[in-house]
Formats: sequence, C-alpha cells, structure tokens
Amino acid sequence: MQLFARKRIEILIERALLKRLADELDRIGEIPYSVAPLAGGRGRAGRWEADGQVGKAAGMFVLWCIVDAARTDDLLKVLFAIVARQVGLISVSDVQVCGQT
Amino acid sequence: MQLFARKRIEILIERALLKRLADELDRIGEIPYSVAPLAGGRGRAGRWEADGQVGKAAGMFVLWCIVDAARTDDLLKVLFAIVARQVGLISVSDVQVCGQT
Amino acid sequence: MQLFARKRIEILIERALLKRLADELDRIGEIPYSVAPLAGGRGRAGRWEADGQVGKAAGMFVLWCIVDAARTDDLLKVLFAIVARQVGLISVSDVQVCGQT
Amino acid sequence: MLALAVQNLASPSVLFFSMGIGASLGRSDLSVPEAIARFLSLYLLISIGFRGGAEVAHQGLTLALVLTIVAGIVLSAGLPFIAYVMLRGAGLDHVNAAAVAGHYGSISAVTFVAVTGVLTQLALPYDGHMIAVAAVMETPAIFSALLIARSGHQGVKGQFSGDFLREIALNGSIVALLGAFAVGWITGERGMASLKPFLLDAFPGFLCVFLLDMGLIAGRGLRDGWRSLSIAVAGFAWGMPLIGAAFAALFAWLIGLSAGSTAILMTLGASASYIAVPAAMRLALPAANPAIALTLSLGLTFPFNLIVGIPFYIAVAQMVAG
Amino acid sequence: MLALAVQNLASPSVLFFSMGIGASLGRSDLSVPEAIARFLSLYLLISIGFRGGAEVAHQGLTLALVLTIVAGIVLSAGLPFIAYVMLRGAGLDHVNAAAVAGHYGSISAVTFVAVTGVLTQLALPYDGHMIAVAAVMETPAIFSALLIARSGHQGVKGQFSGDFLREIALNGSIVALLGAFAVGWITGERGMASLKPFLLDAFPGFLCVFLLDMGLIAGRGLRDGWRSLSIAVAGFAWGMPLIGAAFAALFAWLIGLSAGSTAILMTLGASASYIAVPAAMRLALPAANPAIALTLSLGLTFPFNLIVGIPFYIAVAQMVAG
Amino acid sequence: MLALAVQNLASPSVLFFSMGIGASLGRSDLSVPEAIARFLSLYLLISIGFRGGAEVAHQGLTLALVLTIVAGIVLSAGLPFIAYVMLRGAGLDHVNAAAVAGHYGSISAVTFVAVTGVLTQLALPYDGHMIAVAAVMETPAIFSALLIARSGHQGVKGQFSGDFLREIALNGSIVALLGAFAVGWITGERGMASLKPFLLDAFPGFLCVFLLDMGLIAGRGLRDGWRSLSIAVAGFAWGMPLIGAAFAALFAWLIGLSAGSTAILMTLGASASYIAVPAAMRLALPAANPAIALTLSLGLTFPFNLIVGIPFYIAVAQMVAG
Ligand SMILES: Nc1ncnc2c1ncn2[C@@H]1O[C@H](COP(=O)(O)O)[C@@H](O)[C@H]1O
Ligand SMILES: Nc1ncnc2c1ncn2[C@@H]1O[C@H](COP(=O)(O)O)[C@@H](O)[C@H]1O
Ligand SMILES: Nc1ncnc2c1ncn2[C@@H]1O[C@H](COP(=O)(O)O)[C@@H](O)[C@H]1O
Ligand code: NA
Ligand code: NA
Ligand code: NA
Repeated sequence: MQLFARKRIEILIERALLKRLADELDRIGEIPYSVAPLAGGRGRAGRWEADGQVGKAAGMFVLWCIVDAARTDDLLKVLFAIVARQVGLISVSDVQVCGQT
Repeated sequence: MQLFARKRIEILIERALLKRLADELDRIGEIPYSVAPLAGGRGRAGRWEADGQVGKAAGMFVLWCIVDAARTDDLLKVLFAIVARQVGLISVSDVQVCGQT
Repeated sequence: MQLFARKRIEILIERALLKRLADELDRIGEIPYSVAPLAGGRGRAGRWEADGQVGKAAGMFVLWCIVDAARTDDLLKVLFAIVARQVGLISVSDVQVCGQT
Repeated sequence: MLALAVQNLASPSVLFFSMGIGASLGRSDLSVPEAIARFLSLYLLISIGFRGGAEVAHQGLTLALVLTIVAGIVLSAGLPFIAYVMLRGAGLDHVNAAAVAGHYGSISAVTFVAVTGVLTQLALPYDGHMIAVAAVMETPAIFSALLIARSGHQGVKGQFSGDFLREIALNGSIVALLGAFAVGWITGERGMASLKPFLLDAFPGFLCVFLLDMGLIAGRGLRDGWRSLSIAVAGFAWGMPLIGAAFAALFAWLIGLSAGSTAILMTLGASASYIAVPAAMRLALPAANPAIALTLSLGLTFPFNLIVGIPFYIAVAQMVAG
Repeated sequence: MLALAVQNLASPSVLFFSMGIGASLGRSDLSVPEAIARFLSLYLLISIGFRGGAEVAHQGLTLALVLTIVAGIVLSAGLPFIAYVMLRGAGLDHVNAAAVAGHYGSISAVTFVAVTGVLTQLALPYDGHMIAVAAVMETPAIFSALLIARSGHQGVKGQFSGDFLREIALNGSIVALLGAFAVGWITGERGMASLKPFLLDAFPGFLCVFLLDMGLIAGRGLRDGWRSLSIAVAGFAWGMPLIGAAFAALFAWLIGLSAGSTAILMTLGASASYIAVPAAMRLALPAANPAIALTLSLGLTFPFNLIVGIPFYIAVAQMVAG
Repeated sequence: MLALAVQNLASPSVLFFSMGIGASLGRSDLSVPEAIARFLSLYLLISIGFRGGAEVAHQGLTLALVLTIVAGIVLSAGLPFIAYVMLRGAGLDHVNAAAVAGHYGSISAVTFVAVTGVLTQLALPYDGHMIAVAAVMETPAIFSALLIARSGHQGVKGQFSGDFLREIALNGSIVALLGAFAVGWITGERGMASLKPFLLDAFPGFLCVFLLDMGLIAGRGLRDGWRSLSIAVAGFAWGMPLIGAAFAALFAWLIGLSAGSTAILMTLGASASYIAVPAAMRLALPAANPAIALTLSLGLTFPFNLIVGIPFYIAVAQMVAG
C-alpha cells in the first residue's frame, strides 16, 4: 500500500459560523472537508450540551480537511481569519493517505 | 503512565457501504473500530448535508480503528479494496495508547 | 501562521460514565474538551449500534482535549483511573495549534 | 381535469413541497433534522402498509389481486429496459443510464399516497390491496438495472451474491411496509380502531412535514445538479412517466380493474423511487452518480406526477375502466 | 386578574416548563434529544403560521392589519434603543447591551401561543392575522441592534453585507412561519380540515414537551449564568416587558384594535426572542456573550410573561379597548 | 385465558414487537433513529405519568394507595435477593447475578402499559394511582443489587456516595414519570381535556413504533447474546416473573386490592426493567456484562409477560380478589 504524507487540519466551530466557513473553503479552491456534530464540551465560556437546543445559535461542529502540506499555511490563514473573533480552535496534525488522493 | 505506539486508521465511508466494511473487519479477525456520523462535507462530488436525508443512499460516516503497526498494511489493503471504487478517503496517523490494550 | 505543539488526548467512553469524566476534568482545573457521539462500533464486548437505543446505559462518545504536553501525564492518570474498570480506550497524539491558545 | 390539477396544486402537501423547493433554491437554512426525516419516512411506510392490510382484511383476497401483483412485477422489471433505451438516446452513459432506469421501474410511496388522497376526495373507490402491489413493485426494477449494467460490460460483475439479494429483500423500508401490512391484515378493524388517531388522522400533517423535507432535498438537487443534466435527459423525466402509465393502463384494462385501481396502477408505473432504489444502486453500481437519479426522480418526475400526472391518469383511468 | 394568573400558573404547559427548570436546577439528566427539540420548534412555527393564514383566509385582509404590521415594525425596531439605554444604565457593557437589546425588540413565538391560549379560554376574540404581525416583528430588532453596536465603534463593522441580509431574511424559522402562513391562507378551511388533528389537536401536547425542553435549557442557563448577572440587569428582564407592553398598548389604542388583539400586541412587545435573534447576534456581534441574553430572555422574561405578564396585559387591554 | 392470550398476541403492539424481532434476526437494516427512540420513551413516560396523576386527581388519595406503595417498595427491594439466589443456582457468577437481580426487582413501564390496556379491553376497573406504585418500584431494587454485590466482596465498594444516590433519584426517566404525574394531578380533568389527543389518542400509535424498536433491540440481543446464556439462566427469565407475581398477589390480597389493581401489582412484580436500571448498574457494577441482563429482560421476560404472563396474572387476580 503506498502512503502519501498530508496534513489534517481540524477546526472546532459554532453552528452559526459553519456556513460561512464552508463557503470560504469553496471560494479558495474547492477544498474538500468533512463535518461532524459535537454533543457537548467545555471551553473558556463554560460547559455546554447539544441536547435540547433549538436555535441556530447553539451547537458546535468539528470540521476537518486532509490537504497537501504545501497548502496548509494559506488555508490556516483563511480559517483563522474567520474563527479568530469567535469560539473556535484550529489544530494541525500529520497523516498519511492511502492511494492516489 | 505507560504508553504504547499504535496506528490510527481513519476512513470516510458512505452509509451504503458501512455494513460491508464492518463485516469485512469482522471477517479478517475481529478488528475493533468506532463509527461516528458526519453532518456534511464536500468532495469531488460536491457539497452534501445529512439534514433531511431519508434513504440509505445518503449520509456518510467516519470509521476509525486503533491497531498495531504490524497489522496496518494488511488492514489497509482490505479497506482499500472495499472503498476504492466508491467515495472514501483512508488516512493513517501515529498515536500512543494508554494501558494494556 | 504561528503553530504551537500540543497533545491531543482522545477517549472512547460510555454514556453512563460521560458525566463523571466531565466532572473530573472540571475538578482538576477546568480542562477544555469536546464530545462527539458515536454511531456504533465493535470491541471486546462485540458489536453495537446507537440506533434505537433508549436507556442511559447504551451509547458511546468520543471525548478529546487538546492540552499542553506538560499536563498530559497528570491528565492521563486521572482519565485512566475513571475508565480503567470500564469500556474505554485512551490514545494520545501530537498536534499543533494555531494562534494563542 | 384542469380543475383537478389546480385543486391538487393547492393542496397543503403540494404547497409544503413547493415551499421546501423555494426555501432551498433561495438558500434558506431551513432544514429537517436527519433523525426526524428518517422517522417520517418510517411513519409513512407503516401508515400506508397498515391501512392497506386493514383494507385487505376487510375485502378479502381476490384473483384480481394476484393478477395485479403479477402485472406490477412485470411493469417493475420491464420498464427499466425502456427507460434505459430512452436515456441512452438522450445521451447518458451506460452505467448512469442503467442506474436511473432502475429508479423508474420502482415506485414512489409518496406519489402512491397522493393519488389515493385525490381518489378519496373524488369519492372514487379503489382496492385497498393496491398497497401490496406497490410493495412488490419496489425491487424487481433493481435486478433489471443490474442485468442491464452487466450486459456486455466486464467491469460490473459479481453483484448477484446471496448477501446482496438478502440486503435488497430485507431492506428496512420494504420490511416496514410489508410488516405493517401484515399487522393491519391480522388485526383488521380492531387494530385500526386503536391506531386511527396516529396512523390515519395525523397522516396529512406528517405528510406535509415530510414533503417540506422532500422539497428541501429536491431544491438542493436542482440547485447543484441541473448543470449536469441535458435538456434531453430532463425531458425523459417528464416523458417516462407517461410511458409507464400507458403500460400500466394496458395491464389494468386486461385485468379489468376499477377506475380507482387503474389510476393507482398507472401512478405506480409512472412514479420513480427515491428511497429504496438509490441505496441498492450505490452498492451495486458505485460508478453511477447518485445525484443524477435523485434530481430526475425527486426534482422533476415527482412534482410532474403530483401536478400534471395524477389528474391526467385519473381521467384516463375513468375512460379505460368506464 | 389574580385568578387568571393562578389558573395560568396551573396550566399543563407552564407546569411542564417549571418541571424542566426544576429538573435542570436539580441536575437531573433528563433531556430532550437535539433533533426532537429542533423538530418541535419547526412544528410550533408551522402550526402557528398555518392557523394564522387560515384565519386570514377566513376574515380577509383589512386596513387594521396593515396598520398593525406597521406598528409591529416600529415596535421591533424602536424597543432595542430603549432596552439599550436601560441595560447600559444597569451596568452592562456596550456590545452585550446591544445584543440583549436586539432580543427584546424581537418576539417569542411561544409567548405568543400562550396569550392566544388564554384568550381562547376566556372566549375573548382576537384577529387571526396577528400571527403575521408576529412574523414581521422577528427581524427589524436585529438591524437596530447592529446599528446600536456600530455607533461610534470601529470594531463592529461591515456586517450589513448582502449575504448577511439574506441570511437574516431567509432564516429557517421565519421561512417556516411565513411559508406555513401562506399555505394556510391559500388552502383555508379545506386545508385546515385535513391538518386539524396534527396541527391543532396535538398542539397542546407538543407544546408541553417543547416547554419542558425550554425549562431544561432555562434551568441550565440560570444554574451557570446567574453569577454573571447583576441585580440591576436581572431587574431589566422584568421591567422591560412592561415598557414594551406599554408602547404596544398605545399603538393598539391608536389603531383601535379589539381587546384580544391589543393583548396580543402587548405580549409581542413584552416578549423577547430566543430562537431567531441569538443566531443573528452570534454572527454579527461575536464579542457578545450569548449566555447573558439567553438567561435573561428564557430564564427570567419568559416565565415572568407567562405567569404575571399575560394576565396583566389582558386586564389592561380590556381597559384600553373597552 | 387462552382466548385472552391469543387476542393479546394479535394486538398491534405485540405484532409490531414481533416484527422488530423478526427483522433483527433476519438482519434487516430496519432501524429507528436514536433521537426518536429516546423521544418515544420520554413520551411514554409522560403519557403514563400524566394519566396516572389525572386519575388520582379524580379518585383522591386513599389508605390503599399508601399500603400499596409500601408493598411495592418491599417487592422491589426484596425480589432481587430471590433472583440472586436463583441466578447463582443457574450458574451465573456473583457480579452478573447481582446486576441481573436488580433488573428483576425493578419494573418495566411498557409491560405496565400492556396490562392496563388489556384490563381496559376487558372492562375490568383498576386504580389510576397504580402508576405511582410503578414509579416507586423503579429504584429500591438498584440498592438491593448493590448490597448484594458488595456482600463479602472488597472489589465492589464506595458506590453509596451522595452523588450516586442523586444520580439514581434524579434519573431522567423517573423525573419525567413523577413530574408528569404531578402535572396530571394538579391540572386534572382540565389538563386532560387539552392533552387528550396527544397523550391519550395517539398513545397506541407511538407505543407500536416504540415496541417495533424494542423488538429490533431485543432481536439484536438474542442474535448476539444467546450463546452466552445457559438453559438454566434462560429458564430464570420465565420462572422469575411467576415468583414475582406470586409475591405481589399475596400483598395485593393482604391489602384487599381490586382484581384490576391486583393484576397490575402482579405484573409489576413480574416485569424487569430495561431503561432505568441498566444505566445504574453500568455505573455501579461495571464488571457486569450488560448484554446478559438486556437479553434476559427484553428478549425473554418481556415477551413472556406480554403473551403468557398478563392473561395468567389477570386470571389469578380475579380469583384472588373475587
Ligand atoms: N483545548 C480544547 N480541546 C478540545 N475542545 C476544545 C478546546 N478548547 C475549546 N474546545 C471546544 O470549543 C468549545 C468552545 O470553546 P471556548 O470558546 O473556549 O468556550 C468548547 O465548549 C469545547 O467544545
Ligand atoms: N480531503 C478530504 N478531507 C476531508 N474530508 C474529505 C476529503 N475528501 C473527501 N472527504 C469527504 O468525503 C466525501 C466524499 O468525497 P468525494 O468522493 O470526493 O465527493 C466528502 O463530501 C467529504 O465529506
Ligand atoms: N482499538 C479500537 N479502535 C477503535 N475503537 C475502539 C477500539 N477499541 C474499542 N473501541 C470502541 O470502544 C467500544 C467498546 O470496546 P470494548 O470495551 O473493547 O468492547 C467498541 O465498541 C468500539 O466502539
Ligand atoms: Na415506476
Ligand atoms: Na419584544
Ligand atoms: Na419486577
């Protein structure tokens, strides 16, 4: 199995901002990504739970993209500009992908 | 705390294929795994959202297994055979596990 | 973009234990964390699915915290004490975070 | 017929469907949670199945039912071949044409509900056991699609395994439909008495929410998918229902069905699946692009049947059976 | 009025809300799944909207409606300025005061439902089109809040982009409310007949589950958030509704609304949003702490209106319109 | 009694349960989303609780209720000891025997619903306050199980902390049941009038979907879990209900309950928990394998009670109370 080095960028983001972030990823070159819902957590703003929430203001998601290392820096700048003023944590790690992606 | 080096294999997979993949992991030796639902994403086939979907054709999941490095190569071959023809991205990263697993 | 090295600790944990774990993370110094629901998986105790489950005994979650490497060891001890007797897998990996967190 | 079309157009369920399409095209963030959407489709299948079974308990089994079931199987298995030829003619490639053809042999449960609703409004009687016909028409089309896809193509092979057959036959939506049908049949009027408020009275409401959701999905499909469709392929989505309905009318006339049941068989022939078949096609024909079939069946054929088709099929059925 | 307050207090929906608060404060693990909570709010909006539309189909459009809509817009856009001044006086900082002010210009759909419920119990008639007034009052407050936030502050800028305006206008809850209103208007009595069991008869039940959930959320907010509130700010949550209601009463009197409709306009003026506005504020004023607005509107103002406010507004409305 | 058993067997809810088991054993992919399953259990608890409270508002509190509550507590606390001895005899290890014993002291809300349904069909009156008895029987068994598990075993310790007690007492399902009971009691007939369509009329429908889901879960349990069960342990799942029912019949006779209430107390004694207790056992006895208790209580005891038990308990109750 041939493996290729990539970067995995992961962002914790509020529901309210998710659409903006996705649109931005589209705009800068159709970056592929996946989103999963969070059930709760705690941060500087305290503890929260998804259960029972109704509005678009509540809820968080984790969004991640597996991209070329070369693209990472540009991408991080864009992402950081969106989430900097808001709740949101960006992390980067090393992964290897399988096949020709 | 004693830590042991392992590999974490992560696969993005469609709902329709999930059962097949799980059965295959069973077959080749009861590989442990976890599955989490995705809420949306974008790839070569464009943008999608889980909200509102009814059929078994819609929806994606992320499945991951934390395994011995020695098993990784065999496992990747099996996984790749299943998802190669379909939507699906396989990535591998290094983790350390706690305790005697 | 300036990046800072951190550790990402990830725990697979049963619904019944989640509150205890969160309370413990609170107690030892307001550790930030995020929780996402699992849809299923398999381990030593066999295969399971979240679908259709009603009780608090069913269901698992993945909880992760991104923390300073210096804190990792203490944290792992606490976490391990909680999950050791129960279903639960703890893994640690290297990440870099963006910005001033 | 025009009056009927207008009235149909102004029914709450059609309006909620349009509202969903509109919201989606306008990029509103209105959405139905996935768990709710799945529950609504389960509810609809259980309600339809149970009512069909209760009807059969009331009317009994007849030779007409057996013949209609055979007709349904022939339609479901046969129509994909016609659809495939048309789609190839319209310029679609081999695998995608086979996959889409499978959708058009199978049926849409919500379109079935719509026609029975209009028939009830018109006080035109129909056989309760037509739901059993709808149920048997779900799957044969899947096998025809696979046969078509394999013919002369080495790439698509080995899919008729026992596992795959079991997955198709025990598909959740078919089990729910047939299971509820059996429960309705066994418990009959007694069962219906206790379940009426939930399964019957609340049905139009749940249907509206479901159709709102279908509209949202169809709108998303049209927004993203219309560029990948040629005019000829889009034309197929409106022409194929008429062909399916025509064959169904022929069978109905041969069997001697009532006007109401004829209209239902025609609607079944004319409708295209968007719940059971897409999943099977994803497994069996991964090379096909699922967005094409969804946009055609949910975005074009479904509204066409709702607005133009059903009034037209009923008018024809009254002539055929009259 | 006291009798009414007690009776209101002992209605199932208020009791379920209290049960939710109690369970939350007692740290019970009782919870409503997120998908269900979202569905319940969608259901309530559709039910309220549809019934409003069906009423208008019944009564027709009137000059009074147009005037009341204008009054609603003025209230929604104007009240945030008063709220802002009060909140600054109570010691809240600029951005948080602006965000909270936006919540109090807008309205709460469930409080609207509560007042119509009490009016129905009292056999006090009101105009069905008041739901349209409620719908138009959702958004103007958001723009006022942004205007306030930007005045003299460079940091908060560039938010009146076309995208942002579209996001606000096509907010899912507003689309659901207005869409259902339109469907109700178009289908009128015919539509209502088929949807009554789901949208009308089952409404009190769904409302109770929704309020149980709101109680759970409000309890969580009170548990975690009360420490960040000063007494003066908490006092605002009980004083502001009276001011909003007073202005609404004035407008109602000028327009010459009936006692029932006056009571509704007062309740709309008095209530604070906790579904549509929080999301907009999150986007536009990320520096504001959302917990403050939620604790005030859902934890303090909502129960105040339910228990004390509504009986009082009805009493005043009867005097104003009498 | 046989006629009753057959009729019970052919009730929609039992048939939907069987359909779930069948679908699961046949490995169909039919499933109920988790959020819906959780909502259905919340709905059932609220409906049962509310109706019980409304009944008590109607009938008032009696000495019989107090005595029956005491009997319920004694049964719930006592039966686990008997169950433990039997399970050890059947070869189960210490911790698993203690955990399973806890399930059999507690009660199953759905079995409670089933017996009241049959009683209503038979026009056999029973006391509305029996729901309060069901509620108090939920928890004592948990403490007995812990006592058993700790006796002479150092490993299992320190679980009677205040936190643990609060978690058990404020368990979401108990809060929902008792809270709705209180609301029903306070609002009485007035509350029932407004909530009837949702809580009463729709109940059989929601129950069927819930039982379909329980069948799916039970089928999964039987499929994966039967190999870990010996015949003796499986026999326990059918013998223990009879023992529990016998003790309950004794208490009912001593208190002088009516035939209907006797049948209910017997059913409560005979039924085993699969919602509240499993979670408590997971926390307190992590070494126990949860699949064993679930397979026994949901896969074997629940259908046994539904089909054989309830008709039998009613027949005995009529003799005891006659
Ligand atoms: N270091 C972290 N590790 C994991 N999750 C985090 C971390 N920091 C923040 N989060 C998540 O982000 C949410 C908001 O964080 P905050 O803005 O700090 O309140 C929290 O509730 C967590 O769900
Ligand atoms: N590089 C990637 N990073 C994260 N998610 C991805 C990536 N590629 C694909 N995905 C996910 O997989 C789905 C299908 O991808 P595709 O087959 O390329 O359309 C996408 O919608 C994403 O959810
Ligand atoms: N090595 C692993 N990789 C991924 N998930 C795991 C692993 N081990 C356990 N799990 C998850 O933890 C659950 C319980 O594990 P167990 O206690 O071994 O039955 C499984 O059902 C999986 O969801
Ligand atoms: Na068809
Ligand atoms: Na207001
Ligand atoms: Na018991």
